[in-house]
Amino acid sequence: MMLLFYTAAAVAILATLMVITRTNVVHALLYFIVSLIAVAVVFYTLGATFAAALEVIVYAGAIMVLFLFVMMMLNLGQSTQEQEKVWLKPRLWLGPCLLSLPLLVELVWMIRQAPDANAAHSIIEARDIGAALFGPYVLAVELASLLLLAGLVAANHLARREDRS
Amino acid sequence: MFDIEVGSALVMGLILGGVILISAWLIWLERRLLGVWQDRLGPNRVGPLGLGQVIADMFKIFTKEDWVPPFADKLVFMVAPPIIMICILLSFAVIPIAPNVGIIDLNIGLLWILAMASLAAYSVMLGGLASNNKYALLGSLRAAAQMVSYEVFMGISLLGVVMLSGTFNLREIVESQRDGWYILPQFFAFIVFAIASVAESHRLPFDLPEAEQEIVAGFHTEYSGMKFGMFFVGEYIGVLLASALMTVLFFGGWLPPFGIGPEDSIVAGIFWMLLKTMVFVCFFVLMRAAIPRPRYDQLMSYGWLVLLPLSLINLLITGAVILFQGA
Amino acid sequence: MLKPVWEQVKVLWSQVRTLGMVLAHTFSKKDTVEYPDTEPYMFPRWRGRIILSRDPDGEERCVACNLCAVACPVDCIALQKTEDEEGRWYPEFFRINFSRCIMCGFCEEACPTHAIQLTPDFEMAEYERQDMVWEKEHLLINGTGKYQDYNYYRVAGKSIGGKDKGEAQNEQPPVDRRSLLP
Amino acid sequence: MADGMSEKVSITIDNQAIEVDPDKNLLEEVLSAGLDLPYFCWHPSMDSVGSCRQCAMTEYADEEDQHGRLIMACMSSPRDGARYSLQAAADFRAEIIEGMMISHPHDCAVCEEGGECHLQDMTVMSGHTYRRYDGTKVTHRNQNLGPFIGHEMNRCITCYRCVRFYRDYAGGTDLGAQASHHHVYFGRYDDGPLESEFSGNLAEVCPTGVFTDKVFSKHYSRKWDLQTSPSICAGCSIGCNINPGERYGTLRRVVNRYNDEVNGYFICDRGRFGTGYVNDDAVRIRQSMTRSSQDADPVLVSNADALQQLQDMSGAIGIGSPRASMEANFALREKVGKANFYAGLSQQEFAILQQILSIYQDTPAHIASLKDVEASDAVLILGEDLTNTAARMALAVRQSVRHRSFEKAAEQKIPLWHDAAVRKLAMDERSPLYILSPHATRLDDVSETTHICNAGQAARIAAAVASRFDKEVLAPEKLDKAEQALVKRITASFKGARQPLIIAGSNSMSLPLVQSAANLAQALYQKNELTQLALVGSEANGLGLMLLMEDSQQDLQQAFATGTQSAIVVENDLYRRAPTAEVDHFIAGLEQLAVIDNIKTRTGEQAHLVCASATFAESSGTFVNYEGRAQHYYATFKPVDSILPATRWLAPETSLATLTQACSQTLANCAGMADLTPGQDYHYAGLLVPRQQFRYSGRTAMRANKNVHEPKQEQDPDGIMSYSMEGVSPLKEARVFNTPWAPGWNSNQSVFKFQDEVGGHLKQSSIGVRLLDKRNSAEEGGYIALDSSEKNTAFPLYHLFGSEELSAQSQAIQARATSAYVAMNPADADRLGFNAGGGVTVQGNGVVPLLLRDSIATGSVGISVGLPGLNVHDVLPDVSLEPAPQWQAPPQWQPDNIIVSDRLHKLHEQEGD
Repeated sequence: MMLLFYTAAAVAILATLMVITRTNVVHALLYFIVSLIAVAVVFYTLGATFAAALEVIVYAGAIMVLFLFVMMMLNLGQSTQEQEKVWLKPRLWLGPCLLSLPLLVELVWMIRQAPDANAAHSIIEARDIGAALFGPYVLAVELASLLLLAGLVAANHLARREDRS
Repeated sequence: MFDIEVGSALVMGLILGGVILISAWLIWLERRLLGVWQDRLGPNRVGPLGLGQVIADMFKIFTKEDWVPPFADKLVFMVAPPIIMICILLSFAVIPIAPNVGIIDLNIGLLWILAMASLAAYSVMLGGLASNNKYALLGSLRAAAQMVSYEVFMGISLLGVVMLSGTFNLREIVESQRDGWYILPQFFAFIVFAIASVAESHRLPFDLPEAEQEIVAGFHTEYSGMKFGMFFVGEYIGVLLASALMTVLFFGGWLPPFGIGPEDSIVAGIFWMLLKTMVFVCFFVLMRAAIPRPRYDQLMSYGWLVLLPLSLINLLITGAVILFQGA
Repeated sequence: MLKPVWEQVKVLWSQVRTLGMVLAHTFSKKDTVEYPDTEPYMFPRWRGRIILSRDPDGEERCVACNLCAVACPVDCIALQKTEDEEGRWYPEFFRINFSRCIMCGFCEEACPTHAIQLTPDFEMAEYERQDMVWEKEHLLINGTGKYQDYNYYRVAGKSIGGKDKGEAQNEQPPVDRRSLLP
Repeated sequence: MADGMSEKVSITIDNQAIEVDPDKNLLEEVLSAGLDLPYFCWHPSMDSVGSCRQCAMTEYADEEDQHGRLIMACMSSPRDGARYSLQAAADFRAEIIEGMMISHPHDCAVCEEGGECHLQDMTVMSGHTYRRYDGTKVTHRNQNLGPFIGHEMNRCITCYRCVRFYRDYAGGTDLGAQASHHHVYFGRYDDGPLESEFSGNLAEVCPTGVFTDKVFSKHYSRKWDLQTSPSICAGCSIGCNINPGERYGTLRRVVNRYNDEVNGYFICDRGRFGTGYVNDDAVRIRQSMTRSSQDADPVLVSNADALQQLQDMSGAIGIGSPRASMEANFALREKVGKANFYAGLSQQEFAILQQILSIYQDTPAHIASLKDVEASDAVLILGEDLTNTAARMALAVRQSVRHRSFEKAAEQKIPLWHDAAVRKLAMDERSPLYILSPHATRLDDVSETTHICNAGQAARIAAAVASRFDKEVLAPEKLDKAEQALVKRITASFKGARQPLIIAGSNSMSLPLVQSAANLAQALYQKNELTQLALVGSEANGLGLMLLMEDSQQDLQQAFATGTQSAIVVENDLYRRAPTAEVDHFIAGLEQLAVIDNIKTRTGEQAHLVCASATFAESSGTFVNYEGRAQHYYATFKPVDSILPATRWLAPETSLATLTQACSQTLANCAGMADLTPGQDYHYAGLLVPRQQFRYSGRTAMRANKNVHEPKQEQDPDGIMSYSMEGVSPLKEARVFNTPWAPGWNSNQSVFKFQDEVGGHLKQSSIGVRLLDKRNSAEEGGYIALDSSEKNTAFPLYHLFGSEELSAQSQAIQARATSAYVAMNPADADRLGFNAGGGVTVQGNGVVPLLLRDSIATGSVGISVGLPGLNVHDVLPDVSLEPAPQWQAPPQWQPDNIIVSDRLHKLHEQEGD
């Protein structure tokens, strides 16, 4: 199980690196999907099977599809690739990288501090998640669903054809 | 004696091999059935009953020039076709064939299938996008919108079954139908699921991504040879998967109808499972033979304005009933 | 409230009914036959192999008017007019490149003399494409084809051997131009 | 024909307002406005008689008028502000055409006119689609009208166009309307060839298939199947615009191509029927050959070898030709160098042509185009037998005499388009036309006076007339009383004329005649600035050859005198240009003679290298006509591979366009040639100009008997035209305009759709460039001193059918041609002891028949030119004849009707009796 975890984690990190260094947006997106799936595997090895499935269904399967959908409409060509190449010059990313380096160090340090939890032994069932969502977190869920409903209504309003009289 | 149990290498090989063989053979079945329903004969020249037609077609498709258009995004173009094959074959891993026959008993089996189905959408989208062809692009745009939309109600419609059985595990769902198939309590869910699965596998009447009268061949316009073959066979595996799912979720899987014959025999289980699945496969073919393709906006508004409310209402009622019974 | 639901039910029912009707075709008779084993009946107006026919007197019907050639959408007909000593027009050569022919039948429709006709024969495959080029001697048959009685030169005003001026259908004898009688 | 432009008036047709010219008839203006109105009897060159009743329109009296009244558009002048309708008269027109079609035979499939038939177009346009009449049809017997024109009288709709053209326009006498009511018949009294030199136009004038091109019918193809290109007739120096059509690799026919400045709607029969040689294997050279010596048998060689041999001929002299294009002659000049380039013309012809060129450069008078000739109202022809040397100009001259009738009509306020009324009004009154000729001519029937005299005397008469206009011109002596009276009459006519015209030319082979014509024009110009001068040249490009000579004196005799070892001759038969003995001597002295030609000639038979060159139909190039108008012709079809255009033999690496450009840059007078074509890189939206119509049939079958795999479409390296049907339609962009076609107008009548107004300029395509049109009135050349050394004992006699080298090789022309002869006045024959009907021995040319005619000037001998059996250069200028009493006329020798004017002359004699 640990082997699987580390492999998936490595794939996730590598794929994410590839995402930010690709100039071709479609390729970047492909790597992003790979990264998401790898993260799903990580979830799975940690026992969060439901989260793993949702990761794939929602992020990899729906949101990324919408990304791709938009990209198809944008008619990206050689010029955007050139632009991306320019943006990948070191003097553009070196500064932010140096600034976030302390954050990384902090993160690693904090993870090192945390107790070594081998979560794989405690599988979290869908039932547990449901109970948690509609138990302690019911308010958050209802608020989120209200927000989503508002979004739905707004989208419907925006997409409505004006000339329907 | 061979080791017949879930997850054994033999079973795994038999199931995956069988799925691919049956899917390939479905091409022949579909052509024959279309012939029957259109008062024609269908392929009957190669081998007995024309069964060799599939082999001949495979030979043809393997020996065709495997061409990559010079204007295509080569990497993505090559990656796209296997995705659909892999995703759908992986879905079969969680399908219970008979008692003790299956590849894996996953506790999130149904979610697994939904996840794989949503990943399969990439195959079509990337294939169309990488082809760098306007018809292919149009096809994949349609595919993306169609699959993302219909995935929603497909998932919602299945929740009724999940609520009734209380599990995502498909084997447990089958077991929970011993008292009665879910087709009765979940009739509307079945309707929604059946329609959505046709749309998911973009088969006629919902084959808008490859509507040849409008956009040549849609997303696979530029594909040829084995790469086209993967799309082609992938579609038939999809049909098989959808049929198997309907069987498992609504028609009691391997369980015999009306208690005919032994309940937990592996052979009888495989027989009933296959028989039920084949009926649905034939239904798929019948739909292709009979129903014309809707317009694109009709497809979308039908999904969002009819199927979505229907599946939500179904979910609501199911939940209410369970709540009422539980109380 | 119920009306849209009822509409949807009707739509669904229509689809189900369609499925049923198509399913019923399982038991209907097949329209196709297994061709090389069973010879299908070919209707007389089938648009198959093109022939050149003769008029009821046994003469070539074709007058080389070129209308078939110009009507041909794939330009696969080429011919050259010539005439005999007595003024009858006929083709010096008449060539159809069947490897280009699409059997559309426009030539037959265009023909003012019923010379060019399409026949029910469709078995025209050749191993060499060159063999698909047919000359007049291959095309000309010894019969009238579909139109038994028509003889263009009996209707046309031009005089030919065996038919002088004024001898065609609905014609008066030639005018004596030196007479002033009405 | 109306003089000047009058104020436009505005009328309304079917609620559409158009501006029209009130001096023209309504039909013309309706068509000019781009509307479709059916018609038959009207013709833009022959105006209206109102006989067919097809062009009916409805005219409304005022705004309130709902019913209107029927009018015939061709017989109505547009009324300012009036309201008309085409629609309202549609039923009437449909009924009229139904009546016309009652006896029309079911012939379209076997009719040569089918597919380009005005009657078909008009029937469709009028909406008559179904024949209700089921009674019997009137039929007629046909006549044999000779080798040119076929006759199928059943098809006639009695529009009278044929006789109006043949008799009224072209002056023919042997075609007329006969019988009455529905028996009306158009034909000759008896079978026999139509005598007019313009009979071929009947095929184009006739709106249906009564008169058809018999030569074309032998190898008939529909109009849409012909591959055509704009071309120029190579038959004489007029340079008529023609439209040759090709099918299956052979030239099928030639039709007129409209050019309002030159030939208008008509061409002569030599141009139309004289191109059969292009297809004749017995005549053409189709493969290059070499001979080891002049008597050896020829050996075929490949193009590459022949080109190499031509390349190796350094130091050769080049002999050009008046029948080769500017580009071919120029390429030869470039190849051998200007100093070694000789015009392939006899000393005498060279001198006259050079004189003509210098006159054109100096004269203040306007050089007349054929349009100007038609517009002239007093004409003097000096020695040139126009009908036989420049037939189209004779037709133009025939129209010029009608000015008197226009004047009378204008006095009576009769619209000039009212043809029948205008002709009736004038009866036999004509504008003055004077002909000074050594023999009777075909124009005598419309001339005021035809004075039979030799060239010297004619020159003196012209000089006498000139002296009456300008005292600087010396009045000649030796004029008798009759001649002095004639001089007085001519002078009076010219004084009263608005636009006088003097015509002479090189074909009379008399230098003083040309000089005195120029003097007369110059003298006349002092009094009238509209004075016109037309000097007919030799062959298609005689004047063009002179432009290439640039004042050097290098004629054929000079070439013979060089004593060169090798020579290249381009498209020229030296035996037609110089005395036989001199040519023999010259060729015998050559070690290497290369002949580039398209037909077999006597020169070619002795050449060491014969290169097969392309005819006008297979190559492109430029001809300069008699008025200095450069006109480009485009290859109609691609010759077989072994034939190359002369330019490719001489300059294999240079494109034709480059040669044309080089020509225009190098030669002083040829700058205009650069603008002749739209340019080598011309295209319209990426498309070339198609040679084939969009209906062109049989593409995938015409070569399938040889190979079913279709070859790549042939490319034209020289041109902006493609050998295919792909390209831009002339309706869109007609910069290069070949076959007129417009929707609903399949016949040649559709040309009006391409004119800016009916009978006007073509909208887009080139009418040629007049190279010498740069008047520098500042320095006028003085009068030319007449060359008095010329003897006038012999004069040339030309035949439209036979005298021209190329057309004479065509079978259709040969059917109307005769063999060589000598003609003289019976009085002279008596005096010299020649027998009537006997033969004469001509020096170095054997025995030829002798014709005796009263109409020949005494003291002169007429020598036939170009006919087989006699080289006119052996005889001129010193003729020596001996009686050949033993000579027996061969049975095919028909002395009647040999001189074209014979029959006419006989008619005059009969009237005299």
